[in-house]
Amino acid sequence: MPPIVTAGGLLAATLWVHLDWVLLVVAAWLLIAVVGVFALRRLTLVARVLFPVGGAGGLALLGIALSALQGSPEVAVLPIGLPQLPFHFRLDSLSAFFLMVIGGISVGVSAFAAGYFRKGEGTPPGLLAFEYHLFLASMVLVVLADDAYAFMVMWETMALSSFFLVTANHRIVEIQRAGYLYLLVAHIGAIGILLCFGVLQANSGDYTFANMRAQQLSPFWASLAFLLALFGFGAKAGILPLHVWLPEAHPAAPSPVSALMSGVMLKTAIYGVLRVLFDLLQTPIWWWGLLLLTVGLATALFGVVFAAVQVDMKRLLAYSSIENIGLLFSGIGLAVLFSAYGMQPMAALALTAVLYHVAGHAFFKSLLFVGTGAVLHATGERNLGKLGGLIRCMPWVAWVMLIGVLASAGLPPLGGFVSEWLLLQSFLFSPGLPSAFLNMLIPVVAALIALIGALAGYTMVKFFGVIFLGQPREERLAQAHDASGWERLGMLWLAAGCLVLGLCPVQFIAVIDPVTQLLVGAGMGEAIAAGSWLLVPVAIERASYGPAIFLLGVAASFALAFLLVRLLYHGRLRRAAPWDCGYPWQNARMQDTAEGFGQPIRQIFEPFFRMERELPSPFDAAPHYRVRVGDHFWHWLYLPLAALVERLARLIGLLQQGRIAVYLLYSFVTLMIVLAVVKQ
Amino acid sequence: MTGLGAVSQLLEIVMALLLAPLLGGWINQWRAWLQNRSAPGLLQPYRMLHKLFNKESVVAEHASPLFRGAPYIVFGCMALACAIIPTLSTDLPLSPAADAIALVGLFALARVFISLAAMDVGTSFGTLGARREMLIGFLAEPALLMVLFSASLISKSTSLTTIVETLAHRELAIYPSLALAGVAFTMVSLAENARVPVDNPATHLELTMIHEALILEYSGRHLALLEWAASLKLFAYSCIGLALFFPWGIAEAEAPLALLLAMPVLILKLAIGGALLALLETLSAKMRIFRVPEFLATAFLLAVIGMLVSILLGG
Amino acid sequence: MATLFFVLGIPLLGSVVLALSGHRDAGREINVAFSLGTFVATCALTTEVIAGGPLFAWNREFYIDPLNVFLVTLTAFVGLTTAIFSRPYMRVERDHGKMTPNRMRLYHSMYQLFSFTMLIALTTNNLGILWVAMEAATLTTVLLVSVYRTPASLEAAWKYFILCGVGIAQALFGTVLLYMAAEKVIGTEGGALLWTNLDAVKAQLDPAIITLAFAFLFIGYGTKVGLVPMHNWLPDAHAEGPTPVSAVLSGLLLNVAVYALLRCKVLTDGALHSQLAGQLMIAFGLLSVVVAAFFLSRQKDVKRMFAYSSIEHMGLITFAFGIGGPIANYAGLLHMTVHSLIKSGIFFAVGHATQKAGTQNMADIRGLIKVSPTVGWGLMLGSLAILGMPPFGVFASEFLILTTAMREQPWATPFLLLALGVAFAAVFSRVQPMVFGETSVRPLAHPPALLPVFAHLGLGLMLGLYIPPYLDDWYRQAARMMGG
Amino acid sequence: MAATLLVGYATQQPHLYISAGITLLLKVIVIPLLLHRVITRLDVRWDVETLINIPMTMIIGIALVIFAFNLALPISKLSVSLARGTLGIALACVLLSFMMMITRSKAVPQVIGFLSMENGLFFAATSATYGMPMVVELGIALDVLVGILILGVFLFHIREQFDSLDISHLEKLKED
Repeated sequence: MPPIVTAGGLLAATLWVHLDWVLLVVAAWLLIAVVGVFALRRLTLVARVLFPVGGAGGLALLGIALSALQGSPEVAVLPIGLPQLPFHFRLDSLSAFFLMVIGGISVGVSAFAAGYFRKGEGTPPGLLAFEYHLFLASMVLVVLADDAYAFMVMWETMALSSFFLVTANHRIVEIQRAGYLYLLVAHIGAIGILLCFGVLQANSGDYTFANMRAQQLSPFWASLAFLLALFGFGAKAGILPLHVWLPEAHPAAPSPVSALMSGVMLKTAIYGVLRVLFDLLQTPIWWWGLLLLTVGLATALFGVVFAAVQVDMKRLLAYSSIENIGLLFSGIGLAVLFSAYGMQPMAALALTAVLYHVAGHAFFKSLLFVGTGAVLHATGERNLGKLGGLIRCMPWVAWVMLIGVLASAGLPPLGGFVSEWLLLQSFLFSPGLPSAFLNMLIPVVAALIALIGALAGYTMVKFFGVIFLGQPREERLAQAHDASGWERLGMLWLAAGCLVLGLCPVQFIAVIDPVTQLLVGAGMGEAIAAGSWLLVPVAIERASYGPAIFLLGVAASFALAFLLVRLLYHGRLRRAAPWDCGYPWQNARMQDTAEGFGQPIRQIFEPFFRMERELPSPFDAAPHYRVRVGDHFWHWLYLPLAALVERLARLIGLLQQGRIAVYLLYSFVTLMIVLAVVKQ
Repeated sequence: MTGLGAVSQLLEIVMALLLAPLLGGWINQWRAWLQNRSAPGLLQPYRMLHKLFNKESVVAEHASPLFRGAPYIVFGCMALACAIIPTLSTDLPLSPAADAIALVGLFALARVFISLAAMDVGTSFGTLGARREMLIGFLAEPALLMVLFSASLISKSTSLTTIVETLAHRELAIYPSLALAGVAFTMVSLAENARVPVDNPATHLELTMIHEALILEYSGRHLALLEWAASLKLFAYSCIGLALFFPWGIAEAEAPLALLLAMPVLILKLAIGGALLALLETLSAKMRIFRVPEFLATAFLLAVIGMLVSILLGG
Repeated sequence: MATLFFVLGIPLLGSVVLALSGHRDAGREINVAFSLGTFVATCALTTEVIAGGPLFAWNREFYIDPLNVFLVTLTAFVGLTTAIFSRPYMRVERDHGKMTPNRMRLYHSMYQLFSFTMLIALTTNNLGILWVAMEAATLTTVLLVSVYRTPASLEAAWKYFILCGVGIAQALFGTVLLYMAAEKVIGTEGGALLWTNLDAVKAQLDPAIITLAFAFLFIGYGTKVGLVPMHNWLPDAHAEGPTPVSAVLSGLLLNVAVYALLRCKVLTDGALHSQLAGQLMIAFGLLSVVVAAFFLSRQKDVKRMFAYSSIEHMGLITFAFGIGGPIANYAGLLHMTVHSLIKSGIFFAVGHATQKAGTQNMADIRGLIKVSPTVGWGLMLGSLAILGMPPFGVFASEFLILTTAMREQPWATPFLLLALGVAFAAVFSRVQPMVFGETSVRPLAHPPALLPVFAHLGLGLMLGLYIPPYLDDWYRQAARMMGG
Repeated sequence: MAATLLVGYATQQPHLYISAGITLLLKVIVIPLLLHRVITRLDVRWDVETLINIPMTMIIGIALVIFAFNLALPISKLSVSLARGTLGIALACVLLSFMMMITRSKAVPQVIGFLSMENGLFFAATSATYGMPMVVELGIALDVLVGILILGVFLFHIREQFDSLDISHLEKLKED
């Protein structure tokens, strides 16, 4: 599908049109997808050729996107779509930023997938390759789309292809159900987005984004569009209370797919919110920010608390994704607040934090998900209670995962910390807001963010510690094999991303600065102008952070301590059995479990959970303890909703009770009513 | 970076490394005196470190490199923390690398590593300790952050040096926000440094121990590093407290004389602080582990209220 | 004119020939051949219209314009593919003993006669003949629905006959009233039932009579469209007849009924200068969408479920035409086209699936994809398409309808959102386990006819991504004609 | 039929005579004969079984007639035709037969209701508009004839399947 018509002012003159190249990558992915269909069951071809080639495409995309970030917008129109509404594509900085994320992640995940799909997953490998590359291509086109129709088509294609990927192993009923829930929420969300576009086009019948930008909506319609967008994109992102699909779908999917979904697909929802709020609607209203902030924080807190008590490693990560999405939404909310009060530089700071976190989360969460894939393949086990001690038989995976875990826990000097730092900084600047009420909210919000960050650390320690440390809880774990070459390559790439994001914030912010310029008309000028290794958002007296120096400091202390100890004393070491607490019958199953690790959280945040406990009594011959942690939203919102639908359906079903006389009566009464109505 | 800056930076690190165990010894002495016991020597901690360094390190058979590396990392973190907290001078070249938020992150990093290391061997106590340590961490960390933010809001900066400079130059008055923050900070410090009433550094009672459970498997030089790191942490917390609430006497840039004066002032402040800590520990009793979250949540709330007050009252 | 003769003559001849020879084995092939002939003839007619514009025939009694020409082609096309599909389908039914030679003859003959009546209804310019053809279509399909002679099929056919007969009688009353109004303006000799004449003078028609006439026409043809609460015949007829009949009922008959309603609406709008017709259509369209969605969520029988889905879509189409305006009308026409293609495609897949599983009960059909990936994927993709998943054409029209409704009738959108959500949940939760998972079906002796399924899905897909210029042009002209 | 003749005579429209002829043939001869044959063959005993009791039916019927005339009133005022006011009668006839179909529980009365509805329509067609165009009339007549034939066949099938013509047997297809 090479672009036929490419417009774009000056750019037409230049040979280097980024958009063409991006579309070329998309075309290549689609081609791979088609090849996949024709090589349905040829595993070697699919795994060793198609996926690596797809990964190379991702690398190309990364490069193009990086160079396109600084460029001016480019547009293209494809001759497909609706007659008066052919697909419009536009590459501006915002799109380029998300393309960069998609490209960067797809390199790692594709490389990993090349090694991952070993045995059939229930779906022929060729079909998986088809769906996978279609998924990638549709995500790229979502962020490129410049009219509502193209956007919706790509958005739903994305949902559909990922749905089929999620249900790759469709023989398992739970997986089917998870996929169903996912697609249902995605579809209802998509209708919300569609209605949002319906508002934005303002009855002009022109669905291009250019037209939507030009429309001046009244506050009522603008707010309606905002709420619909929040609902639609929120359903995809997994904000409260639309998150229920996420912890089901992510564990069900094959790990590379979970990685893509969590790392990239959720971000397309962020893209959508940014696009609608800052680009299409342009003049935000302050309470939007407040709403976003509230919803975001609630989501984040909910996500992290649930993550802390999970016992399935992929569910844990899924909840952690919910947490991160919540943080992103609260950051956007803050940006909206600032922007609504005309404090553009502050809005830029908050947005930078959001974008940084988008990239950071993409890398570390993908890394963690593919890592769980490696563990899953090696052990066949997702339950934390049956893992343990894998660092000894899977050192590669473990050490690379450690980077992801630290980044995810928001610890310096890795990527997750930078965004958290920026976010907290922007909160500290918010007392400048001209509303006393909002200012009072700030400490509470900042405190919550700090709490969420700390809880994320708790969760990640549990995650890494229970899987990789300690002793294997099952005999057969000792035979677990380390990741294969392709898998290692993919994981290393993603880990490298985490490190780069952690250590080079100034450089990275310089790269993404055009995005904030585009969205709020302000950038992080001084921070980049400093150009050093020190990140200075406003002024050096106010705040600064230098992760490289930071790392150097820790490393130097580490090295010095090590050398001095060796020099002044000795390096003698003796291996011995660990202390058994005077109880020689201790075994690996007596280690603290994932449930145990989550126990304090369960206790402190008890109202969050819907817990079903089975406690043993002192007189039980074979005592057993079980706790099931449920989600209140299921019981308070979704089950009543489902019951309501069913009751309504039963009521309406009474209409059709089989008697022809009654049917005739319906027609008769209807006729009477219509006649009476038209008589007026 | 000025020459004097480099000197003060170096001086700070060295002083922290040297003085930290002494502070521990001082507190132990006071505790003994207050409890009518005969006190160990002031230099007892140094002797212990020396002994431990000399000893051979015994490591569990299946311990991973993480187990062996963690003490160094923890030690490195604490050393860096002491380097960026303005104790003697606010003219610190390393300070811009990490502000108040990064300082909290640094403590968190150390905590995560020591917890992971504790889980590595796979004994019940290690994991138990890790869990408790993280539990304290996730409540204490935000509380500490809030305390620092209260100060940040006054000085409009998260940079530690700026905070201290601003606070030192304000006229003497009662600041309710700082008072609240002070109480919160004290509570957090007690928890973070494994002091009574949260933990008892002097006991190995299995059901209640936190810090000791974490390092149960360590011996020899690794244990020495961890002990040293723990004392560095106490030192760092003391210095934060002094810098935030009693910032007078800390030298500023281009003031060599003040730098010379700063050292005895600091030692004096630490001596008083240590004695007070010992008093506090003696007066209170160890609380049940299940009460700890409540204790910390109180601290957290106090800190948040402090911040609210500082916004509402403008300081 | 000659082409039109062939378009109408071939199916009529076909019904006669098959009435004589339809019981033989070759009957199935003859059926296909005549359908093919009809399709070729309509293609010729289409090219003629593309080249020469709208045309009249036979004393202006017949009229081809942008509104009906694509429906004629669509009807012939679906007729052809359904005939192809019914070839292996009916062979299996014969093997199962459900179809005796006599029934086979009746089936084939009526099939062609049904095509004939559809084509008459579409091409005629005379509203009276339109009514006659609609009634005749009802009669032929009644025979088709009851062809198995089982109690259930008899019951369904009886209900179908009585309800539609009574319904369509109201339409006749409406037609009479229309004639009465027109006669005052045009006079008895001037062809006062010819739609083109009426259209020319619609502004002068008496509003009081037209109002009453439209009420009757709306109830009459609305019954045939399957608008709630006159829809009760529809699920029964779809579920109990042979699957090819379900396919043409959903794919063609409903469309033609909508077509009839549209013709009447144009006249009413012109005469009344008010939104009455549109408002009625919006109200009943929305009611149908919502009620059908809730019905969908309690179905057990696969064909019945898709019948309700047809009601839902007919409601959506009616809703769209009710909104009016160039975009909504365009969307309505597009939706008619793609719904017809996709829904009949689904019925083809469903037909093969039910034969493989030996039941229409969805709980007993499991894991089609394992035994027959093509049928499974056909059903899956078809269901997704009908549920409004892009890039299928149904999505394109729903996109236009919903976005327009958001600004024109914002109060209706929550209901639409609810209904579409419930419908999606209902259909997909049933189709998914039918297609995926462990299997319960067995392979059949005769290979399924997959060409029709995928031809329909392919066309439906195409219309979501690319609408050919002349088709677009027709839609546009027709939309304009309807007061856009 | 008589009305058709009358209107035809009054307005000197020859095609109405043909129309009247068809009506005569169909409605007076063919259909009654057919129905009679069906009824004798099926051995139907005559008793009116309604779903609502008869007084109630009467009251509703009267209300319907009033409603119908009320509806037709504005139109009748406009009408210049000889049969002014007949539209109301036709409408009432249609509505009443509709009600008859609703209230009868056997198949044959339903068919008769159906036929009387058609009659009302024919009446409307001829009286209010001097008759529809010929081709349409023929088509309608054919449809009605075929329809009756099919109904007749159906009655046999129903009898065969259910041993009765009570349509309460035809209530199996429903939502449950």
